[in-house]
Amino acid sequence: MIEAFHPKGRDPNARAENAEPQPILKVSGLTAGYGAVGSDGLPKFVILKDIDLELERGRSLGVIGESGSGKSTLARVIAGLLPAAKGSVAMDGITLGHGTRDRSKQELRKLQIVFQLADTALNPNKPVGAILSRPLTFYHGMSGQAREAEVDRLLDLVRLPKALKHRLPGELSGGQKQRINFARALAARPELILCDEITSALDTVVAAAILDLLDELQRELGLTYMFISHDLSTVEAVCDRVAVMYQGEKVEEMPTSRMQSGAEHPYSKLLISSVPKLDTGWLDSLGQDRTFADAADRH
Amino acid sequence: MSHDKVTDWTGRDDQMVENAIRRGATRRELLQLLMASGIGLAAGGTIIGRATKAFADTPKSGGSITAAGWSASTADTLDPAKASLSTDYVRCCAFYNRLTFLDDGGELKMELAESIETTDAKTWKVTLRPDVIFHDGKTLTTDDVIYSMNRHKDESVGSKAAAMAKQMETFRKIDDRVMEIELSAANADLPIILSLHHFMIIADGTTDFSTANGTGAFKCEVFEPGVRSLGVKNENYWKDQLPYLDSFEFIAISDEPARINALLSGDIALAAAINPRSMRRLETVDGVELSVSTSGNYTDLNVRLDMDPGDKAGFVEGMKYLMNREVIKRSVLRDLAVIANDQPVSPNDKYYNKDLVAREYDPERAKSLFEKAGVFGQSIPIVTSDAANSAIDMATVVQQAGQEIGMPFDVQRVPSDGYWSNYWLKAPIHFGNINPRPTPDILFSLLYTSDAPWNESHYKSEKFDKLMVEARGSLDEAKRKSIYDEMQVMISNEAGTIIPVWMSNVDALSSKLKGMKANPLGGMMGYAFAEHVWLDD
Amino acid sequence: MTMTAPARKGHFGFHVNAVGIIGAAIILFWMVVAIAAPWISPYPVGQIVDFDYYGPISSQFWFGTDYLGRDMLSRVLMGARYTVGISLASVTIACFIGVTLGMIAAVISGWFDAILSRFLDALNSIPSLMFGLVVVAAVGSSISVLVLTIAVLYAPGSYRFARALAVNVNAMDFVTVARARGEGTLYTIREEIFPNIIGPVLADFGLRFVFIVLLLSGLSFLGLGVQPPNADWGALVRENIGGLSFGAPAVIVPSIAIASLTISVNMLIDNLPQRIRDRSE
Amino acid sequence: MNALVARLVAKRLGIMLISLLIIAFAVFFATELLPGDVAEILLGQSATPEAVAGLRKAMNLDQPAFLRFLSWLGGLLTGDLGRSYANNREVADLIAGRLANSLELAFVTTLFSVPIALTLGITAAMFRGSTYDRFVSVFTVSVISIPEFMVATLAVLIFAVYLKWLPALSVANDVQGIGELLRIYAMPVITLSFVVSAQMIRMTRAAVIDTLDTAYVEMALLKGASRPRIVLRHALPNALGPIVNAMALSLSYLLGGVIIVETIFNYPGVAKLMVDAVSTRDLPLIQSCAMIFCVSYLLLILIADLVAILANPRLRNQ
Repeated sequence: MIEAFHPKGRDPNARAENAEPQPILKVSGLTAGYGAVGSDGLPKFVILKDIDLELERGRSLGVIGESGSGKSTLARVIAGLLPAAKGSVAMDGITLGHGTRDRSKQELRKLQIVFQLADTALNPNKPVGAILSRPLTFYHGMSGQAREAEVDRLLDLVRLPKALKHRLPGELSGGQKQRINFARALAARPELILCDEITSALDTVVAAAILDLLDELQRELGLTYMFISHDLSTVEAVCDRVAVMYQGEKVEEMPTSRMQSGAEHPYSKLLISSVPKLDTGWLDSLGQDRTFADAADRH
Repeated sequence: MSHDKVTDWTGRDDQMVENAIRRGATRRELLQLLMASGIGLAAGGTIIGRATKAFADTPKSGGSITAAGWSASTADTLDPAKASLSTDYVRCCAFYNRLTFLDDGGELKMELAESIETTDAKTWKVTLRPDVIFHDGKTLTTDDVIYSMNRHKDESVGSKAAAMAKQMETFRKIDDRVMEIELSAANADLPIILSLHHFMIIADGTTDFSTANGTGAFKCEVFEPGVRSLGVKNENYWKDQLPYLDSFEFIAISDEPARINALLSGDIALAAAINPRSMRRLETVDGVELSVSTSGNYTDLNVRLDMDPGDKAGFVEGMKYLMNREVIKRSVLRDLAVIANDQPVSPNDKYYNKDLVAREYDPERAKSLFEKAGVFGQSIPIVTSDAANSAIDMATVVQQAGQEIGMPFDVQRVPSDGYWSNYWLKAPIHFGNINPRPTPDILFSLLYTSDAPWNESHYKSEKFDKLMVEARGSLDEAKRKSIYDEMQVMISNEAGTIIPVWMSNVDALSSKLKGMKANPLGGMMGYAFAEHVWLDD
Repeated sequence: MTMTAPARKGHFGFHVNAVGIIGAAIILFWMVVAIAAPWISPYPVGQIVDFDYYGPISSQFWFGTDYLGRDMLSRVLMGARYTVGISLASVTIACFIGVTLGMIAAVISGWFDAILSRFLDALNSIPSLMFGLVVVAAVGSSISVLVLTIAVLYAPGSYRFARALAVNVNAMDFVTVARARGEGTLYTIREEIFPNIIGPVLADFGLRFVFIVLLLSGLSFLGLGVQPPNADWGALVRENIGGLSFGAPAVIVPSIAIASLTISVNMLIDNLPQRIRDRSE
Repeated sequence: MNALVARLVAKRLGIMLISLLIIAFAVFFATELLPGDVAEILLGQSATPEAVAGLRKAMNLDQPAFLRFLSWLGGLLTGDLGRSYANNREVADLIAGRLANSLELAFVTTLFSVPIALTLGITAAMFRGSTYDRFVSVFTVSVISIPEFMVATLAVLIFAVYLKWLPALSVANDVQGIGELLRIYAMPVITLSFVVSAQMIRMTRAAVIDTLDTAYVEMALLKGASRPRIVLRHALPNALGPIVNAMALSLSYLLGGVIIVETIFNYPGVAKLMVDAVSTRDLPLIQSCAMIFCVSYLLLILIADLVAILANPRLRNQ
């Protein structure tokens, strides 16, 4: 059953022939956390430690790790929602301000974030049309007919009927909500979309459909994704490369294709091996490495 | 409210008839009295029967009661010099004694003093009753009296009677039982002045008033300011048989309906100061009786003569004609009042000037007087407050009368909190409330002489001041009477104090509580009911 | 495209149900009375029209007479003016201040929130009686002083309530999305937070309205506000409470007036269009 | 987690101290604004200028008010609340008995009203839209629409005057046995419960409905959990924050706001004490009462905030 819905693995060479890929996102030495900033310039609770990342235009990077590993925080810091304590985030070679207020509207536009729970990501008191219109007005100054037409186009883009724009989010299904959620990000005409666990609240069939959509849109619009998930099969389905986070640090990065075989860091191995794949022996292999079995127990 | 229904009339009538019987009235006289009040012969007979029975009841000893006054606060005190609320007076009367007191007929009686004598009204010889002992066992001597009296002259005590005590220049001890009081000027009323509640006698050297050490009928068992006080019978009380009650608790319930409800539910035996508008409710209830006393309490409208608009000739007179006394008597006070004539000596007083009639309500005349004063049509502010009984209702009556002739009054209700220190005597037009005083001399010297501390309308007349000194020193009754008559006329015509009615005080009590009589010093038998009442079953 | 959407149907117009309409009608009725009172009162409010007191309902005095023998109908009609006017004005000001500050505090958070919250908490813990007395002593008494005093007394509660709601909404992802988009504080408050707390805020508004109607009578006894011979409904109940034991209309009628107004305000709010109260009625 | 809560409590207690200081100053200045001083008030109608001056001197009121305030504050640090101006007794003695009374009444009322409010609120939420729900909602609004003094007076009329079941006054001087205690507290508690329950019922209902609408409750429903179980295990813990907040606000009323109940039932509590203190301009007593109201209010909202934070993981991290 699970096998049937397992998304097809990606061909790592699908777009490899595009000449020198330029990094759209470059994260270097990123350190961030919560709480009051101490004398050392570091916040009280450091969540991210010295992260380096590069993401090439048109590619997808998966970020995996257990909950609490800092992967969501990473997205928030990149989006400017949580100002970094140290390090920098650069887009197309231009260093971005730490907070949203320090970034220009164009910089904000190019980078959009899509959240995990579509339920809370959509204002329940606004009709779909209004939700999609806002970024159009905000970033592109659109109004009237043009904006209406653009909303229709966006709905079309995420394969939803136009009539839906009069509905409130509460009147949509989970998958529809996630598509709207995504359409709102697209409304900005972004170049990079940070997807924070966008499929984890959906059931497998719907999730697969969403992933297919993402894949299609990436091809159509030349988008770049940073895909945060704890669900390896999702990452495997849409990402070119994968970064493994553990306790606030990036422990390893590798192409998706090498995930099953090439993981070197013991934590990555454990994480990858703990994905259920109708592998009857996976539980046994888990016990082989005591250290990470303990780590896993602590979740 | 009509007077032909006996049920409407009973409570007060019993009291009146009882008092008449005590004065020795015959049955015939009583019936005439009742019929004059509009009561039928048969009903009158019933009332007389009931009253006679009540009078004939013999007091019984024993039992405990809880009685409720209307106000209490953390400023409650057992220090007679500082007493200011009814609760203080009730406690003082229960725990202490005075040298003299006024009985329910308004007659002066000796209490701790055996005699008070003078030849010139200036030097007074006071002889104390022998064998009176304090609660702590100490015998009463003149030292205690002198200590008690001198306290009033000490500013740090903060005595309420300081102004009265000022004239008592020196106290000379002759022996343990005899002493002399030397006044600064002759005053024939000294024995009556000594009956004021503040002049209760405390033991020499007392400074701690967390409990009371007096010679009174009850010993103080519990005293919680603002909450309650409990007295138990003083077994060694020097008055024979008194008190009848084993113990008595006094509390205050400031909400009047709550006070009545507590009485009706049997939680308390006496609810003091009942609002006239509650009469209808109580008169129809079995087991509840009313004790009414018209004692000289009044609420007056004061127009200051030294401020605008009171300084304009004709304005004050206009206000006096605009005062609808009949409506105040009937509607505001439900007939528990007697129409007054703008001067402070009450009809119960032997010096009351009967020939001085109250002004009629005459709005047209008021209008022409206001026009003469040049204030007609101007909006005149009147300050009123709950602090003075019924003052808000009276203000609206005046306001309504003004509205009818086209004279707008701006009624300003201010908080009762702080009223006496902030508005009373200060605002150009305001209400005051004066408690009964036993003599015209006290009233005049407090309220109307040029140096009076509470000269409400800032009335100043040299002639008036001279007349008062003359009357005070005189031991000739007829002469005093004629001087006081003249002074009453002067106040009524010249002062800015408009006194519309004398207000009766009504106390409601359980019919099991016997022995309650009206007293000219105020409700609750001049606050001294505790030692006189008994429980009947 | 499968439609597994919930069964709830969307409302686009303002469909207020019958109960809500009744509520609105009663409120409207009292508002009209409040405006027209001086012209429809049969007697002047201060006039003693009957020497009887706590008079019964009669053809001459429809609502009987009060403790002084004044016409209750006239007093209730004029009372509407003060009760409706003052309560509505003060509850509106209180909620406007409270809700606005509450949302700002929730969105901005940090020291602004901390200081404002502590300050308003402190303000809230001062007993209202004391506050009222000081106000009268300091600035005297008038209707506008009364309205502002009540507004100040009730704004902290409204603030606390709105802030608690707004903090919850503020933690929602759609607010984060707006922030990531680069939206300003004002937009976030107006478009993202406010529509999501309006339901409970309105319910709170209704309750506060009721409390203010009742508080008025207490304050008038401090000498604050409505001056005699006029009185608000609460004061009418209070001054005639002695008539309760024999069921005098003088105490029953203003009580019914209060109840009719407060209940209808709440009826209207509880039955507002689904869209408004959807979130959290 | 515990350390976090402890830190938060410590921080809030610190802020509370500062708040108290601010309140003390505010109340002091407010008292100064009030016309008249204790000497004038005590002398009342006999307040001639000389008498007032004499009494002021005797009571040490001729010192600047601010110095007196500071010395009171200094005394407070050593646990001394000072002496009442009005009757020269220890403020601590005056307050102790009455505070105990107030707390007793508040406690009994809480014990009575909170379970009722919770039950009504939760059940109304469970059966949202039903006749029962509408009944509860109309009932709560009607109850608070009746002035408190009318509820109290009516209760006394019925239960004390006509039926004679209960005493009209609630004085707990020599109480014997729990039965009598119940009789004494019955009417004040009923009256107060009327006042405080309405808000709690409405907020409980609103908060529970709010959480019932969320996805994970729907999920639990799909999993086949029973309705009561969902409400108690899933919805209630999440709705706890706003509920406790409403409760804190309602209950804070039980100490300082019960003046009407204290008056009608002649119950000697702190609210009346404070009114007395204000009307006699008794600075040490006013200050001490204000501190009590403040502390209780701030403690209640601190508890409410803590519960809200512990119940809502999203807030925990902020």
